[in-house]
Amino acid sequence: ACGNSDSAEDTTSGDEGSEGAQEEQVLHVVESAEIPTMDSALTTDAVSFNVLNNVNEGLYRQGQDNDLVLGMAAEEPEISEDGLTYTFKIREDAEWSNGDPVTANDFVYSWTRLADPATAAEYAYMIDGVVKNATAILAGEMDPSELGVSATDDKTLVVELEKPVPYFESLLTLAMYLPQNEEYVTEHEGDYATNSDTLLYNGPFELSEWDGTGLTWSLVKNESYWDAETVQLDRIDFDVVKETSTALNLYDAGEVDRMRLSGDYVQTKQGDPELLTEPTSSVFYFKLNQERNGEETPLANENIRKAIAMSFDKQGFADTVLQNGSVPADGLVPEGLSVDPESGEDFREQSGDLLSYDTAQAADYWEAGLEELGVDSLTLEMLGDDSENSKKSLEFMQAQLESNLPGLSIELRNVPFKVRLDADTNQDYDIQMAGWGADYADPINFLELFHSDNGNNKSGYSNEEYDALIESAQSNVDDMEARWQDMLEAEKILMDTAGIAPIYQRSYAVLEKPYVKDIVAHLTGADYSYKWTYIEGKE
Amino acid sequence: MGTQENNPIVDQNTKFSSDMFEKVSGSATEDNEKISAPSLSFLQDSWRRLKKNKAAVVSLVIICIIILLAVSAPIIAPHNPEAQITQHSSLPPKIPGVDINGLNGTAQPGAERIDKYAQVNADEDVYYILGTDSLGRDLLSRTLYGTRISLLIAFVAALFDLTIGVTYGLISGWSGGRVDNIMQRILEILSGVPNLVVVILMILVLDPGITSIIIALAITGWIPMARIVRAQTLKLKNQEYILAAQTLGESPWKIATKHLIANLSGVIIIQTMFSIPAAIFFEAFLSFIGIGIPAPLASLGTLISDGYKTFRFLPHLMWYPAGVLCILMISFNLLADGLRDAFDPKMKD
Amino acid sequence: MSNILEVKDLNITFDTYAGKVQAIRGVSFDLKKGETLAIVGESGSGKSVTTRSIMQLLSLNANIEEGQILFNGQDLVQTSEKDMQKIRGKKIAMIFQDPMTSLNPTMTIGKQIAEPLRLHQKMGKEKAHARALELLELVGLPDAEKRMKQYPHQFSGGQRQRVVIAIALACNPDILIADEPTTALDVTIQAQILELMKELQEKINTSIIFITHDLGVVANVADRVAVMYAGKFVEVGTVDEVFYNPQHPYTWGLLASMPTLETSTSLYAIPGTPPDLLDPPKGDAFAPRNEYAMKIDTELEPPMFKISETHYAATWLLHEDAPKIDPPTEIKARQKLYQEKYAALHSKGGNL
Amino acid sequence: MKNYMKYFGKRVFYMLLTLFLIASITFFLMKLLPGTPYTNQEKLSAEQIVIMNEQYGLNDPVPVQYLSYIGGLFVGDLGTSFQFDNTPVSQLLSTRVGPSLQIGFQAVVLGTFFGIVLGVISAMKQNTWVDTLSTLVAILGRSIPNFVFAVLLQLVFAVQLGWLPIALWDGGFKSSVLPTLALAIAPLADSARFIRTEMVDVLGSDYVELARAKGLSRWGVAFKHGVRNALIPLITLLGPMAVALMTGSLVVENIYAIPGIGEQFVKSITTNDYPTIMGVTILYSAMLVFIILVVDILYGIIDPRIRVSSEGGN
Amino acid sequence: MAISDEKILEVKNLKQYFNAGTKNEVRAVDDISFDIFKGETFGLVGESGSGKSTTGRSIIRLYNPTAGEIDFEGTKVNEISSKKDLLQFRRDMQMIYQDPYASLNPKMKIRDIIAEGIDIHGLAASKKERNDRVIELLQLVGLNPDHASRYPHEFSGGQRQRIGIARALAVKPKFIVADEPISALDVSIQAQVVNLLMDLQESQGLTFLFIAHDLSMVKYISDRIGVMNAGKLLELAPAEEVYNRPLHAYTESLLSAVPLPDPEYERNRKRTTYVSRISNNGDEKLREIVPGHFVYCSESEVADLRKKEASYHEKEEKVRS
Ligand SMILES: Nc1ncnc2c1ncn2[C@@H]1O[C@H](COP(=O)(O)OP(=O)(O)OP(=O)(O)O)[C@@H](O)[C@H]1O
Ligand SMILES: Nc1ncnc2c1ncn2[C@@H]1O[C@H](COP(=O)(O)OP(=O)(O)OP(=O)(O)O)[C@@H](O)[C@H]1O
Ligand SMILES: [Mg+2]
Ligand SMILES: [Mg+2]
Repeated sequence: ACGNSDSAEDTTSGDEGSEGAQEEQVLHVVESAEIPTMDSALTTDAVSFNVLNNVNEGLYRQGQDNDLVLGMAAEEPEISEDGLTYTFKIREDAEWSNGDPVTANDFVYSWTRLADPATAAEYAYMIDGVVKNATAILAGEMDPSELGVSATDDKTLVVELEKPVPYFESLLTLAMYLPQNEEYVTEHEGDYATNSDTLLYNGPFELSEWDGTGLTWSLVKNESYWDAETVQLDRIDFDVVKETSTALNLYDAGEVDRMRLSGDYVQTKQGDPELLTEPTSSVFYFKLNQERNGEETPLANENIRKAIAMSFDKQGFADTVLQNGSVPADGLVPEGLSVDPESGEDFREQSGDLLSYDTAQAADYWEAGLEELGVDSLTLEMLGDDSENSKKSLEFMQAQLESNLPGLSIELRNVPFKVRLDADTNQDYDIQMAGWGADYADPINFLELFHSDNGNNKSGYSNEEYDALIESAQSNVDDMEARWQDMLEAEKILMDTAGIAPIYQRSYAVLEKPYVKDIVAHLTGADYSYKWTYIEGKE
Repeated sequence: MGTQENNPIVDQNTKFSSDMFEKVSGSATEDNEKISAPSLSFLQDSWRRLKKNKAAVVSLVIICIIILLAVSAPIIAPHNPEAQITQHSSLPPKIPGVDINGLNGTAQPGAERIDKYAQVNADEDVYYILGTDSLGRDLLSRTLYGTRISLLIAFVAALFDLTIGVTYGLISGWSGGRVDNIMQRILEILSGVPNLVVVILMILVLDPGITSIIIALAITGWIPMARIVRAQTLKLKNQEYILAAQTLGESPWKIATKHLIANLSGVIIIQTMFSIPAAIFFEAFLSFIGIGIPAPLASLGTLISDGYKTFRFLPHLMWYPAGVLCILMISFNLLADGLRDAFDPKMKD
Repeated sequence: MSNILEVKDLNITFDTYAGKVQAIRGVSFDLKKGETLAIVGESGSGKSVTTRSIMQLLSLNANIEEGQILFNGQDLVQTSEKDMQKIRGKKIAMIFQDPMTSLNPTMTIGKQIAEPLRLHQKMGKEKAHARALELLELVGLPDAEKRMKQYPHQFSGGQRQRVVIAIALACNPDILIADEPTTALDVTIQAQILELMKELQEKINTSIIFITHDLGVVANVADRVAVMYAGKFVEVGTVDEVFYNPQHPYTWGLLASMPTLETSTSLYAIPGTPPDLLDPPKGDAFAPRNEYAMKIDTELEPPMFKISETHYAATWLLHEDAPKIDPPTEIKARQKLYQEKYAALHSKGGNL
Repeated sequence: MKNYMKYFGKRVFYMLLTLFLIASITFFLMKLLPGTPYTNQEKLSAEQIVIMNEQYGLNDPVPVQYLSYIGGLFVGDLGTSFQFDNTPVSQLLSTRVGPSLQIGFQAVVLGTFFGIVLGVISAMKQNTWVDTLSTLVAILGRSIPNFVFAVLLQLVFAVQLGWLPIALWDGGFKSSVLPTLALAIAPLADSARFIRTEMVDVLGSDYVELARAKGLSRWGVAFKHGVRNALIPLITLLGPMAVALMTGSLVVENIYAIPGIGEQFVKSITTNDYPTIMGVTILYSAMLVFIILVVDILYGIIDPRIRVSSEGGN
Repeated sequence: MAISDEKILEVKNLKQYFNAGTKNEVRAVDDISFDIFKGETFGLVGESGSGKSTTGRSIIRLYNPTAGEIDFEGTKVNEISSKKDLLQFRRDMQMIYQDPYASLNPKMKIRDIIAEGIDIHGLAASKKERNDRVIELLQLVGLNPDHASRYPHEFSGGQRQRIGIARALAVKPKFIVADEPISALDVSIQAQVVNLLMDLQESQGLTFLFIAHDLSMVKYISDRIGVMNAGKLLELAPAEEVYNRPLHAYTESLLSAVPLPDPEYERNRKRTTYVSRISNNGDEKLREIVPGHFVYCSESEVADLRKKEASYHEKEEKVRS
């Protein structure tokens, strides 16, 4: 109709002529940020996790149902009695993109590198306390070669753990546990992983056309991948588009096949079958600071905390402010993260709704709290990021709290991320909107945050009973069910005492063209796997 | 020679009574001293000229009306600007009795036009003249309050421009030599150090609010004005009339205020007018990162910056505040142009 | 000789806050091919305005209320701006009175002189440059090559004036309007410039309107002289007629005010101040300052009285009923000289 | 000539001095920014941060860090980015600055050119509807922020008319058109308004009259004699503005998905990417002080009566 | 006229170079010296571009001299530093600018332009007094009182020049540098202004440095005259001397070019042209030929010049007898 879409027409007609029914297996997606680095030891961000997950493969990878499937490991490992030693067999047919075989040493090398303080890997803490000696090595007290990992032969990897780690296998899907080819890395010292030509791949795809700082890159099918026949996409083009409206325009124009949508834009697509909801494992909550500048805040009063935690309409918040399918959270641990080892029931489901929205109850607690404090009004400061959503969120919350808790006035403070963290570190806030995303699929990843000694607590919350439960859950590998119960118990305590006020579990609203099939979204680790993705029905 | 045909009122041969040719004496001292028009000062003169400029007068009236509306916002605002009625979120404008798309409460988010008010089951008598935002707050009330804040910012920005900016520029340009050199290098440093770093550091020490905005504006807002005034001063300072004033013993300060400013008025006015919207959006930026107006208060700047993201499907959120700002700016500028012309004696009356 | 320019009953006013300034009140004159008409007169009498109106370059608040300016029969008042552009600089060139501010401060002198050449004569860059250089030398600027590259502020008053003259002469105009072109020049250079103009006139038969206050210069260059007072021509005649047989009391006053190299007593000045043109007096505008004023002067404007074919003056003194008065001695001396010459000529049957 | 060289030498010295001061001030201020440069700071323990700081030399006293940074500068080492691990800042700058420069430059040239034309027209047709219209354009250009223009342009010319790409930078001219237009609004508005006001003054001067007496058309006079005399305020503002535009604009780059430096700079500040902050600051201020020197020299060229080099002083 | 023998101004070896030290160096004023006595009018004539205005501007401290010294009432003009002294100097010495239009602020009304000096030096006690004084000054120079509320561009050239004169007179200075102050005035008003200036000189002991081209007027008004050419002072003598017994060739050429209001004479005038000689032995300077009469010449020429001077006297004797 409009005659300037010539280039698009050309390619399609050309394909039709030559390949007939066979569709072009090319996916075009929008990414939200650049790739900071492709060095699996150094990487910290979602974008590079995502790429790494698709161009490399660890011992395990997350499967189509978010289960653990074997990756480089040829079979399930042998685990010693005490749960401290794992012996892996590496796949015989695993190969790097330069033709080298993937060997046990590739893991030894990359893990050692991760633990070496000289690498300055931000995510080194993921190995800290897990693999034997990692803690000492990181502290510089031991040589990196002492790390509890070794290759008995080319294809056999032996891992010794510091203590039993119940979720060890799920760690192995993560980027920092990916193998690295020692020879190649040392050869490219200085520019390793800074662009697509200085990298090796052992996963379903290879990265190409990435110049290190640019806004575009592509993944092309890795023909030497051991499971290459499963992979159907020939190519995935990524474009970094930070502005949602632009991405939406591109999507509507058919230039991209998939994108995330935020806030207000969701309502324009309401009812559109292409609008999908993609749950995540990030939970947002208010941290309620009990001690500020060495003095107790009104939030040290449990009734006040409870009143606050119950006084805002979480559903209304998700519907009017977030609009992206996020769901209210009434506990700390997100839904869908992990299941009871015995019953297979989800943690959230078992734990139930612990701190729900209830204005009447909130008002009662509020009265009681005020009485205990001997005041009839309070002013509290509410801290949040300066992102647009966060601003609107705080405004919403302010109105909610102020109207449901008579005598409360809230001062809003939206500041840049680093400034908020700084206030958090110095415990210089009253109420803070914060969130946590899972590193791995275990409730402890969330629950340990509010252990009295945890660096992330920073809210003056301290409960001995809670601490004890957390400590036991951290190392108990003998009785997985007891451990599970401990964690349920812990969350209950945290909620009962309103240590935090949970708000919502985040979902992403996603637009995806109907012809895109089987993109697997994960709750932890990397966001997506494209290994099983294909295009079907695009005319 | 055709002169005599055109010129004479009487023919040269006309006869007159002889007393007409009597000598009149003392005629040379005839009084010439009557002053035929009231003498006006430069400013009075300018004011008179301004009054003749229709656009300027209309602008002045509009500005006064907007100021009046903004000042009386607490009285005339139909709703509490902070009250959220979440059921009524993102409603398009509706004016009772008007049935024009865009003003009748309907919107067209997808293919069809739907009555948004009916969709949220709003009562018959519920209407928002400018619609509501995504938290269900009345945009008209927010705009009225926002205008108040933005006018204040405009005033502050203009004040800094006219005081610090103009003075700095005048001193630098007039003094020349080493003083100029140092003052210009200071400006370079002020504009070379990244603004954002300074502003973030301000967050750490300042509380959000007007004071912070004023300080932030005081640090950088006036720099372009200083530059421009300096440049024009360099241009003017060798003019003969400036030299003449100097030889009369006029002090540099007086030369600046009496001679330079009058001849710089054009660029000063325009630069001031440009720095106002700049300040308004700077404030929006400050608010965004946490040292401007604390939420839920809004200014025109923040309303526009928030609104533009959704202007395709909630156009009212951007266009109304933007409209107010534009009308304000256009009026300011037409008035400013009027002033500029009024200060220019060469303009035709 | 044919008329190249005819100005008919020109009336020009300026809008000011105080009211309409009636700067030109019915001026008529003509200019013949190849002649030099000098306009002298009181400062503020409208000489510059008259000549600017010929160029159609009046300021914004000016109105031509009435009148025609016929250049080769074409009325310039009605001529479109576009057609005026083809006339200005090429056919009619003007030397402005204020040479200091008339030059663009940001353009080199060379460029400014070359500009009309490139515009009207379509000269190339180099040719125009060469010609500009020549012109600068012609107007007596030493070091012309170097001067070409300089800017106006590096020139003295007289030097700038010469540049302005060079610009006006650039395109060999049909009419050259020179508004006090030599005020800032010393007498030797002034003489050079006057000679230059005369040469031009001889060569291409240019007509010149020459405004000056220096009656010596008038005596030098003019073929005819017009005397202006308060927006009117009050006396017009050949140079000999006006210098040797002036009829208007204002002309007398002017001639009497001149110091000569011998003057040592206090200078004669016409008493009083010029009239306010906002509200010109009834009758003869000069009457209040005229020691020979009569009653009629305060009531009726005098017409142009014809004295000879070429000599007219607007004063009631020339009316046949007017009493015979005694002009100042200086004037009488001049008239005596005139009569002698006239008699001599008459006897020879020659023409003046 | 000799004087001029001396002046020039002196200015270059001051330029370097200014640059040095800017770099130093920025360095120390930047160190006061809260937080660490680590992206994942939230999840790092205090001990971990100490270890990493040690690695990056961030545990040294600030003056020591300062000296080592300045030392690095002298050998042309701008350090390594934190946002892009292992990527030298110089490389980051060199890949990112190109698009910003291109778009900024195009915008300045385009905006200034049309701004001047608009301003001259305005001045020539003072107080007519043309004048009012051009005034409106300029005022709207300044009152509506450029991101709004960016979005509108995208909507109209890319989405609805399909004439130009919606976004995505391919280095070609086509993808630079819309961002250029969006950025050109500011220089356009400035040029139009300042030229107008100065031209009105200039057009009333005697030399313009003389130029007309030469037979130049009104427009010829305006462009040949007027514009140059009206340029001073314009170049004063345009210099720094050009630098600002050429060093990138966060929003416009985001809207058109352009790999420019503007967005990186903001990000480097919010993420405490110290070497990048310094790198961009030095780049920006070097361009700034250079442009200001150029502007100062242009003053004297445009208007020979201004001689900045002269000692002045009355 | 009451000329004292008290020097009010001494110019010693004044040099004023533009763009000094560059290849564009202009020696606008090149080593000139002269004195001006209290109450006298010192006429300065000479070739256009010879440095007259520059001399005037240096005297009133608009330029810093490249070399040399200017003493006004005994103090070095360029070394006045205290605010009070400078203000006094600014009041005592005034200038009438050659370029009347450029020296008037286009955005100021004539009233304010003229009253500026009155305001600065606090010479009027009330608004009315100020106004009256402005009107008085306007009338003195032959302008209408209602001109006060107009702007400079609304005036004719001669009117602007008179505004400049009125401004200079407003502060009642002791010394006025008048740079071609009456060139744009018609002869009658010239006469009026000159009479005014001379009256003021009489009554207030004003001193003038009068730069002009109209030699008859200069001769009429001046007590002594300096003749300049190419940055040098070529001849300096009492007015009568210069006119009647010019010694320097340039002066003679100037005098021969003075136009007279007599068409017959003009038709027949002969000018002597002056060709500037290149100085050969460099010892040329201003030398006193007869008392009070200085000529720029070399030692060797002095004798000839004395002879020339004597021959004038002989001629005059002859005419007389
Ligand atoms: N733009 C203007 N507005 C108002 N009055 C004006 C304007 N221009 C000129 N005039 C008045 O018109 C009259 C004639 O001016 P014009 O310049 O023609 O005088 P002139 O004869 O050239 O005098 P001069 O010899 O002094 O130059 C003067 O009284 C002057 O004040
Ligand atoms: N700013 C300047 N830069 C360079 N040269 C200059 C400057 N000002 C004046 N001159 C030069 O100095 C010389 C003397 O100029 P000045 O104005 O003193 O002459 P003048 O005697 O007043 O001449 P006139 O009678 O033409 O006004 C001239 O040759 C002029 O070109
Ligand atoms: Mg005139
Ligand atoms: Mg001079």
